[in-house]
Amino acid sequence: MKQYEYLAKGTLKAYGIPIPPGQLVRTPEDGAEAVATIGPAALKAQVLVGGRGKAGGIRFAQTPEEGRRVAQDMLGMDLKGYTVELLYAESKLAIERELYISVTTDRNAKKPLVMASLAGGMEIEDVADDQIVKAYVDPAVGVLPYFGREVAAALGLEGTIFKEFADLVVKLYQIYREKDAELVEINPLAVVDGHLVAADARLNLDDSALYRHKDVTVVDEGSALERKVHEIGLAYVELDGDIAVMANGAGMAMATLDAIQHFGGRPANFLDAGGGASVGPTAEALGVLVSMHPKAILVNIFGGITRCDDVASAILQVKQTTGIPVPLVVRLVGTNEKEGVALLKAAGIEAYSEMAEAAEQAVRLAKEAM
Amino acid sequence: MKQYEYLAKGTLKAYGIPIPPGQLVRTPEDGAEAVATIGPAALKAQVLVGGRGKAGGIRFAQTPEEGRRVAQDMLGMDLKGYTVELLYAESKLAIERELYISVTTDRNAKKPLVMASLAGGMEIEDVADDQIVKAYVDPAVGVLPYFGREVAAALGLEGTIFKEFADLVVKLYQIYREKDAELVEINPLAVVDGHLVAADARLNLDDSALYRHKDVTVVDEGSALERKVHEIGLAYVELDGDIAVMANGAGMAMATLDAIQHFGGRPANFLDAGGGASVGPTAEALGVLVSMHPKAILVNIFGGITRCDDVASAILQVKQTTGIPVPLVVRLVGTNEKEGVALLKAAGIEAYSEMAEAAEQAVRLAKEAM
Amino acid sequence: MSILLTQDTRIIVQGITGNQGRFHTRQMLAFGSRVVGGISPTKSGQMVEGVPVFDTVRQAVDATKADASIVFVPAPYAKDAAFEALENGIRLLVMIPEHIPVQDSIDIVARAKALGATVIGPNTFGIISPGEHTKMGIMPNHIYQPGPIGVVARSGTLSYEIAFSLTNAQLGQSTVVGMGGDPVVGQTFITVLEHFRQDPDTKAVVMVGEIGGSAEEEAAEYLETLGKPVVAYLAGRAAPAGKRMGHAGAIIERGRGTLESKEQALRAHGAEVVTMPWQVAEAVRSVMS
Amino acid sequence: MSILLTQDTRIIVQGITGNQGRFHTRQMLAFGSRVVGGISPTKSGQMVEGVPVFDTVRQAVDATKADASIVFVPAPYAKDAAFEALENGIRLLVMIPEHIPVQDSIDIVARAKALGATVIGPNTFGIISPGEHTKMGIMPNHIYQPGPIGVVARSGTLSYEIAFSLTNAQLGQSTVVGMGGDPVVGQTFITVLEHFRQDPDTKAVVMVGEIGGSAEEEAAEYLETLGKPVVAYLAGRAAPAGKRMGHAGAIIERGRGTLESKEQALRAHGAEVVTMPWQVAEAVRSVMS
Repeated sequence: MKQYEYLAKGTLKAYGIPIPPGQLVRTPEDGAEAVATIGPAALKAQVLVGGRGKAGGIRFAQTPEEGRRVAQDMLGMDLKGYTVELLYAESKLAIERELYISVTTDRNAKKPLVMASLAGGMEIEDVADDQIVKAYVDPAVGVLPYFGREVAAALGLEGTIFKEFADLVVKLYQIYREKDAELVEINPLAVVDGHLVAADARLNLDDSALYRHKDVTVVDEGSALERKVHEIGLAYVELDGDIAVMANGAGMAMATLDAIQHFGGRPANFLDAGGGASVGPTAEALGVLVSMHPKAILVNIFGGITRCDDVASAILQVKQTTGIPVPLVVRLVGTNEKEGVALLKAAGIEAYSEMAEAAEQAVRLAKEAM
Repeated sequence: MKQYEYLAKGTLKAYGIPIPPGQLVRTPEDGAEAVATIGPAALKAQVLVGGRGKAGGIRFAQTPEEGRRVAQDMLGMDLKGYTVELLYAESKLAIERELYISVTTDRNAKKPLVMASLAGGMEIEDVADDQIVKAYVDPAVGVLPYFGREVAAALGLEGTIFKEFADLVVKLYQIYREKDAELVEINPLAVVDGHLVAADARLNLDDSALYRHKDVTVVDEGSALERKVHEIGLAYVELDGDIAVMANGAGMAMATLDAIQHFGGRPANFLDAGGGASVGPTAEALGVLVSMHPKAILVNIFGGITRCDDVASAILQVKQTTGIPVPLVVRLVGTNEKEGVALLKAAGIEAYSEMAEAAEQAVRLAKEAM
Repeated sequence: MSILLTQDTRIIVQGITGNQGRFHTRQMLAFGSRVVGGISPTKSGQMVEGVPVFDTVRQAVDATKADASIVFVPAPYAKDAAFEALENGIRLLVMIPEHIPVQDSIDIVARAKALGATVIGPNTFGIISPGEHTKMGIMPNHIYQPGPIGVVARSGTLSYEIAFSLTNAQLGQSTVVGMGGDPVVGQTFITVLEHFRQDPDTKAVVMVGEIGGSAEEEAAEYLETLGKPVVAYLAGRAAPAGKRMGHAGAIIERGRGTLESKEQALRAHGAEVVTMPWQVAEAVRSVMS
Repeated sequence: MSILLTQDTRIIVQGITGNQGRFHTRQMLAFGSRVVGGISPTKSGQMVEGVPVFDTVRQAVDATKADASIVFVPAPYAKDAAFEALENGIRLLVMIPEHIPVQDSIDIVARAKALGATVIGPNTFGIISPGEHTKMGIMPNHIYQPGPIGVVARSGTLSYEIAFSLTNAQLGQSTVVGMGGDPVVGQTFITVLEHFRQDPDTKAVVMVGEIGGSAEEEAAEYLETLGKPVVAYLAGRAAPAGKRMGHAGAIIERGRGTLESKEQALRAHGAEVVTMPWQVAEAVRSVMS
């Protein structure tokens, strides 16, 4: 779960990492007041889209009056599909140098990874490998101060900046570890007046660990529909096609999208109905798919823990209540396959046993519906 | 550093371990109010001496009036040489069973050690070995909940008590680790109404770690003189003899006491002037020895880091300011020995080079002074 | 005839008295797994499906000489369960739960490595060796059959799909291993492939991968060491960047973890890469002939 | 000619630019120790007593191939310094500081054990091998001379007293080891005695112990394995119970850690126990003849 910039900065501050003076702006008056308080400021849209600056999501104000005007302009604006509801006004910095620092999890090493670079200010993917210092953390040891000094030394830092940087590595790892972060990144890590300041920050938290961080502000960056399905407890991603998809298992769901694309169709969504979802949530999820008004719906089930008769019951439940006014293609194999297929057949729905055939048929029906 | 019972209990409570209702009593009125609030209570003297109960340091009160009277009696009383200034009134418990649990450091294993027993209520040293469950903690892993369950299972606990006990082991280790404890002990760990309650508790903290626990109440259980020397930063223990002793290094100081005893004398104190103490503190410490009015003073220095001329200067400084009105025996060898011996000689003090001779002479002079 | 898991493996079930634990204990016993004990604190003395229940792993290991454990406890308790197993001598640990915090998985995997233990998962369907008539996992029993094909997958249901298609094509399996769908899991393709290399009865391997991470690229170079034919199928070519496709690990982040580079790397080192799951069985048949 | 520390040992000094670090670097160099580098963050490029200073242990080890380190940083930074040394390949670590929190020492000692490193201290005067002309520690240089006697002590100045008395009696030392005065230290009498057992040039051993703990009792049984004559002197017979005699480890607690049981155990296993420090040299001469 990504955190808004102002939340990320608040966390840094709580761990003693210097951030520029800043305050939240919810109204044009807030904008004026912010500039009056902190002086010439950048007003930054608090949305979780990349390339925020280029899209007009960061603007500057020299005076309170300008702050009011800019806030007025920005609040409510559309930024890559997201409505801007909140701005963060932050003091403009006289930046001498820009560094980069992050802590993340390296999947292959299965360890925390500290990355640092003297080439701050651009995406780390765009920095040449030999300009990046990488240091793996032994989770049994953690990050003691020496580790920070080693990174600082590897970057060739000296004096005050060496010490501040070494200290910052320790704190950043504490955030990563104690807040269950997937990524905590300061970029650019600015040098202002000879001291380090976190000019911009990213903080992505581990969804699975939210239960032990009751104080965290939950940010669901999804669309309204995505949030609705997430509340049922299922994984759901909106796509831009017209064939709605439900499958059980994340891999199966991905493969189903691939199959639709393979036959020339365009999937409307990713929906993992879970490894063993029961009738209720399955029906609810299917109801959401119907509400999307797709050109066709493809249900692809390989029954392992999931029972085919449960899935059939869920389909029939939706059919009998809200109705399914679009072409429905069902592929149903595995546990209790016979019972499930029989249930559907009794309701006039033919089930496929081959995934390829079902996907091809769904694509065909969606094209016919155009 | 030992903590008073009420401080230990406060720490347990902060970690979610159940303690009986209790409150501090500083005046007779407090005593009445305590019994009015928590009902029939034990009033316990907050002093750090063993065998407090047998010495009259724990008394009971059924009514507020009795609470007032008992508090009146106890406040100001002398308990094994300590004046009682504070009582802790605690609700009387209807105890069904008494268990034992502690976490401490095992020096030989160099690891934390959890000890538990069904035979609570007596000193663990008096419990037979086969009645004690010992579980060593791997510091790289710490105490996870399973560890508590293993101890509970080894004790043969069941049901609610099993779960509460297992949970308590985890919390007790957290206290041990996070508070830098040398010992955290609950004895007896009472079963009341089918639940665990910490009826009595000990918490000894690591002096060396106090710098990272600014919130801890510092309890110096030493005498006034001991506290004075501790403030100079030196290790000092009052003994009941009449030959004051200063030596450099803890082992040397102990050996010096042994030597005095060997020759039939009785040391008045243990004083480690440190491995490399400078003139100032050494003179201060010597001043304290003089103020004790001993029958003789023995200074035993093996100069390694300590310079013999520094020690001689300190002696001369005290001699010239407060004066040294008791027989003084100095043994001085090692670094800058010649310079030191010469300095003393010029002031009329003969230095010994053999520890045995010096100790014997100090004992002889002390006996003559009687 | 198999890797990691054989008929001699003595299995305990952590969380045996929960719904999942009970159900899958029955399924494992039905498949032939040697389930010798279960763990459920304060429930020692009970029996579940004829299997004795213990309060602690220590007691179970003492009583049954178990050397493997499958964990069904809820995610917040999974790290505790894993450490309990590891610290008490368990050397094959299957972690079924999903939604285990990544920091916990990092700790589990690091500790297992220090102790020389093998972790399968977390967020896995487990491991099954059809010819040994044993499994530790939640996969359906009926879709497998003994044979020469090793399967290693990141995803559950998709691997069932593929295993079943192999079975239907008379291509039985030596062992099927689910690595798990989380960002940090105990195994890599390489560690599992190395086991398959050492198993003389495994004649070919199917890799079932997906978007996210770079596990497939890392494994590609190893294929030459493996020295056995490999068919790879990776899911997620229709997935957009920046969106997590169900698995915590299945996300194309900042341009990394796309299928293109994975498939390219695997092909470059000799794997037969197919693009749809129903093409796997035929590809296996062709690489084996 | 020595244990643990030889002329080949390549030593770095952590905290070399502090007063203590500077002073003892000079003393060590004067004794012949091969001090190849020093650590002081942000001071790399400086020289102290002709020894190059580095920002980190890693840089020092890379540049000098050091394999041993002596730590002089203040106690609150000692754990950090120790881990920096251990994680960068240092395998002989001498921890001079006193007042290191016990929990930190537990962590240091556990980590060293996991990595196979030797920790001397904390709160030690160090280790000296007179015949090898090298020392890592703060002991005065002039009181030692090469010879066949191994000395292992818990206490500093007292060990100087005894070493000097040995030297004056023409009984030179192979190696003198200070275990340290804290409750938790890297060595036990047994681990040090085992090194002396393996050193053919050590003909007899002097143990200098004290009240507190049970290290001496634990070691007593080992004396039979040692197979070399042992003289033991323990300090603290005049110490009262419950009072800490300077060293954090020197306290008779709840009846444990008294001299009686220590001396009895040592005698029972063949040690010559003397009760005053000035009796040690004569006892050594008698057990060696």
